[in-house]
Amino acid sequence: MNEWRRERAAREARIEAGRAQVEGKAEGKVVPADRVVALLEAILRPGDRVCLEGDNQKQADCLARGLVQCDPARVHDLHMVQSGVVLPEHLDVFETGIARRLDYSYSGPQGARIARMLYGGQIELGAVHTYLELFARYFVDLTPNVALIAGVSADRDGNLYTGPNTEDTPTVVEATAFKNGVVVAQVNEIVDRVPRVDIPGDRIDFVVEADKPFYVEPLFTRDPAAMTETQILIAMMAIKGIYAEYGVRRLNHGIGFGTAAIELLLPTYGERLGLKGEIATHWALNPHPTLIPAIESGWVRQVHCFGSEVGMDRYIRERPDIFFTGADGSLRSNRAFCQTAGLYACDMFIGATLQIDLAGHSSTVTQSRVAGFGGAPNMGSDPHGRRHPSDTWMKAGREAGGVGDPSLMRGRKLVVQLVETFGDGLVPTFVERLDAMELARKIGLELAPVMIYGDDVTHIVTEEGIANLLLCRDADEREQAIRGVAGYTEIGRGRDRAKVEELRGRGIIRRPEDLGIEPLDADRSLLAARSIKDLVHWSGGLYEPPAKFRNW
Amino acid sequence: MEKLSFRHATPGPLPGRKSQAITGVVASGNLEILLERVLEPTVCTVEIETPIRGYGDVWEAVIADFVARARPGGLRITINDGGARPDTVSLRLLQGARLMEV
Amino acid sequence: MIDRLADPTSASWYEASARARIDGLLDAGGFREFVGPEQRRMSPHLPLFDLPRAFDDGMVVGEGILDGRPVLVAAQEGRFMGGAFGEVHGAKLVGLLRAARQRKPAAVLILFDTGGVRLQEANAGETAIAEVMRAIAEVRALGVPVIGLIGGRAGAYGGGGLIAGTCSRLAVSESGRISVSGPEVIETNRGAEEFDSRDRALVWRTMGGKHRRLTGGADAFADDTVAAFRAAALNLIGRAPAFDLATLEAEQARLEQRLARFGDCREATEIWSRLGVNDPAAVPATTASAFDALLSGLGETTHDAR
Amino acid sequence: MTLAEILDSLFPDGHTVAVADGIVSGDGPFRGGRLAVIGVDGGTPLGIEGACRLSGLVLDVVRRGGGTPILVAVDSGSQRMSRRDELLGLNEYLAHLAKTLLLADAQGHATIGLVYGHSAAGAFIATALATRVLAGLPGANPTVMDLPSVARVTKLPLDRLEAMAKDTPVFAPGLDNMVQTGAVHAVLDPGQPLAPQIAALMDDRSDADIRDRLGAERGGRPVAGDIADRVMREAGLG
Repeated sequence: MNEWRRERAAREARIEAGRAQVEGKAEGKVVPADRVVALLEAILRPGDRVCLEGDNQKQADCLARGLVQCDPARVHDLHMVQSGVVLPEHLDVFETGIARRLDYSYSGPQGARIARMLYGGQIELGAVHTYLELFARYFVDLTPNVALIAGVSADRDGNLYTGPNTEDTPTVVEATAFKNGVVVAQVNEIVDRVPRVDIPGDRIDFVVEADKPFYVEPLFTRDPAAMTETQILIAMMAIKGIYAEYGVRRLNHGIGFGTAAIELLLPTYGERLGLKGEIATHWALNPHPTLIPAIESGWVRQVHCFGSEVGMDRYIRERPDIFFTGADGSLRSNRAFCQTAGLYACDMFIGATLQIDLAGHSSTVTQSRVAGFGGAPNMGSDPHGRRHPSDTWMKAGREAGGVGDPSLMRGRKLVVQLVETFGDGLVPTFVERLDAMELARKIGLELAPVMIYGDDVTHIVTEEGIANLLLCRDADEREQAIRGVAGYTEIGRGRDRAKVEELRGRGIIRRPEDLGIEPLDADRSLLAARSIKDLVHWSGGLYEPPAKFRNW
Repeated sequence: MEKLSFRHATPGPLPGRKSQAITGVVASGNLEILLERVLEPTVCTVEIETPIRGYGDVWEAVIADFVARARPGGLRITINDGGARPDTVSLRLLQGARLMEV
Repeated sequence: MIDRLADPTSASWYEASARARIDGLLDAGGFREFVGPEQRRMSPHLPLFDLPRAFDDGMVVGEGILDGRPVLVAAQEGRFMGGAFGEVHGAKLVGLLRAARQRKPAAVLILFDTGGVRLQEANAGETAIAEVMRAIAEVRALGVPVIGLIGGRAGAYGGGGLIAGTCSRLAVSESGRISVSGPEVIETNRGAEEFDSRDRALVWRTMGGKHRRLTGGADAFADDTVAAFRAAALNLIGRAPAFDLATLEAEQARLEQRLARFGDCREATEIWSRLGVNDPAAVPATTASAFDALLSGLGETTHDAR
Repeated sequence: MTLAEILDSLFPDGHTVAVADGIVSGDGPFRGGRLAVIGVDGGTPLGIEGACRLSGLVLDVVRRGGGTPILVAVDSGSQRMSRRDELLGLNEYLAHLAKTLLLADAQGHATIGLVYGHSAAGAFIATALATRVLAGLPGANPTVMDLPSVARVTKLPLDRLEAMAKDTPVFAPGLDNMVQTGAVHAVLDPGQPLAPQIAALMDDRSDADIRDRLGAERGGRPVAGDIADRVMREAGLG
């Protein structure tokens, strides 16, 4: 045997072993759900790198349940390389010894358990990555031996339709299938012909018809009924003080209530300011229901999505001018491309966080939870690889104090933190020291899980005002600018009042009144939709909200 | 319940003739504020009942800023707090002062 | 939250506070409150539970003018303790109804927004509900219409649902719910198979404004605006049934007929279908005007048997 | 006392009162005329059918006229908690039942409630609490909500609630607390014949709703009467 083909030969051996397990029971590449455990035991080898697809929306849950049931004597010490650790099964495999090492990005709902298991030494952690970082490593030093992925349907040759939640699938398959790995896809149904081919069948080795459809959680739906006057005030300041000021057309929004409020103010407050067509036209964004009014009133030119959102399918299908859709009409999302778009092609990232320190570092980690990173760190960072100019980018660059010949100047990505000074239960957002640092010390991480580093942040917007960190010239100014918008938190009350007034004089801090905004005008009547039902009406009945968001 | 009370000197009466106003609702994270024009124009008092203990210094700062900004001379202000955040308190106080200025 | 209404014609009833609802409902400037907040007649019982009190105990009562005619009005604040009946809260409504007996206004308006009895003052609240129902019967017997308006966050639950059933007329919006046991209570007692309280579409189909209007549990359907409720109230005052044997015999017949016709239904859509609604599944999504058109084609939902 | 014992004491010469599906109906001789008896027995939850049946019985009495008094005997559960009852409008059925009792009272049929067992919430309001005079028998246990449930809702420890209940009748379950609130006018003596006790209560009944007044006198509802009076005063009355 040629020593250059050892991986290829190993792959063939795995596939052969897998086929042997389903001999006589399979049709084409199709494997019945009750053979999942046998299949996995046949194709996995101890120490394999395995990507068990866990996205924001779409979970390979049937394969996850199968993996948990494998015999740890046969399948053990796996190295899991996956973006999302969100299902209980994703961690169960570490308790039985099936898996040992973990490299991941996001662990939202499992954040507390993952912290306990790291602390208890049950998980050997590689690193917590940003999405693009992990995807990049799939092609360099974390290439999976086996990928366990999820789709909506497949044909018997393995041609796969992912549905609107394409998300990570193409990236995972690309790295695995073209580097001698084995790809197993679970699908909700086997069909004669898929609506569209998201992944060609020659990259899929086995298709499992799942015992039940994969579950999708409506993660990006924010009920307008829950929006507060404070969030509306902050949104007004952001629109007037940042979107209008910098003419931000290309952007990404976080998933909090603050940015949802901005989405709902565009057709009302934004319209009144004459900003239609001038701002917020091109988006890297999941299909947020709260964006419907802005789309319907002609604000939005196009939206590229990381994944989809529950209830938005029919609406997207009827708005192909706005969204990326396939020949079948349904949404085509792609996390890797959308993250790249957010990083390089957007002039602004704006989102919320749980904690900000005096240097502007932010984190969503609390002392007992390792939530990992969502989309924020890639998009909420200044890409040094960028070369194309835009007015927004250049203006921010000038404010950052570029010197020398203008043709050698770098622009700056706007990275905006939109926060209320206090969170739920009167927990202050502004802190002396991030909980992430304490957590890192406790569980032995070399790097504290910082969502966005202070030197990437350009603005912080709170109900007290906007701090423009681009204009700060030293660390002390930065600190006072942050204290100056930190409200009645201890950090805020610890401000040097004279210095803060000086910063205000220089436009580094801007209060609502400096922007011509009367806080008492921040009223819910400004929202283009005040309820989920309003969103349904805006969509002409195309948006179909899940039952838990209905009150009719 | 924790009871707090503050008394501030003010330069003169709050403009307007409204004798009384009420704003807000006692609900989680919210509060109600009753404003009555019953004191000397050079005085403003604020009495608070709150279920969240230990935030006296924050209340003090919020009230001081409000008095400096709105100059609510002559007002007796009474607050039933439902655990509102300081920014909400501040917003409601300003709403209340505006109602009295009619 | 809306405390003052910038534009009362479009302001949401659901979102407005009790005071804002009164402001927008009545003719401008005419409202005079009884036992106002400055009297600080707060609950004597809540401090025992270390709970914050409200100056008006969540009930605003007073007099005002509606389209030129004098009315007495009561409004519950659904966000304070869920609008629940406590001792002071209930007694203010009792007092208002007793005043109505003597004053004989053009109508008494009750703006419901309540989860029922306030548990911390349960006996006082329960008794007050009984007193309110007796007082309503007395006021109605004198020919004064008692009109209930239901479209708040808390709905009209528990004893609030019983008081609503005692009124001469009810106007309800889509968000308004009228019921005795709440979905959570039923789920707690009988399990999620009986009632999954998280299935909000089910909750509204079973207890919501459209269902109540379709089955004759309410007499008018209002869009969720203060202006729409004002129009509905005006309309209902003019056609309030008497409180006498004939009315109650008619109500008895109406309720017996409902049992006979729909007693075997498990789902609201089955009832709507039997009522003659062509596309029951589409009812929850219809707009107020389309719903009105639907109603006008269904005779039996409108009656004087209350 | 059981319903049978009550009826024996009330009608020593016999009666027609019977119980079907927990619903009590019938009458017996009383002061030269008849006393109509309706009610709920056996801790039965009151649902739409039961309520509808009871209201029909009350209307029958009213239609016949003649001032026949009505005794509402109650040992019920709460309102029946089910999706079907609510779907069909339980609030209307219960309110209608209360209205028929209020109408009967207004038309000269004395209405007397007698709570001899349990009763709670909507069932209690629609029956016993809708009568002109409400009497209790020792051992009766009317509640709005039991203390463990109150503990769950208020998130207060049960033992603390139990301690508070000792001197705060306003929220604690039981007959004594309902008496103190003024909801129950009197507690009857089971050792004595009931008919004369009921007759005395009937003769003594006031045209006004005196429950808040009683609550103030007995200390169970310290401010309700005063608040109601004040509202009337400010409305320019009283």
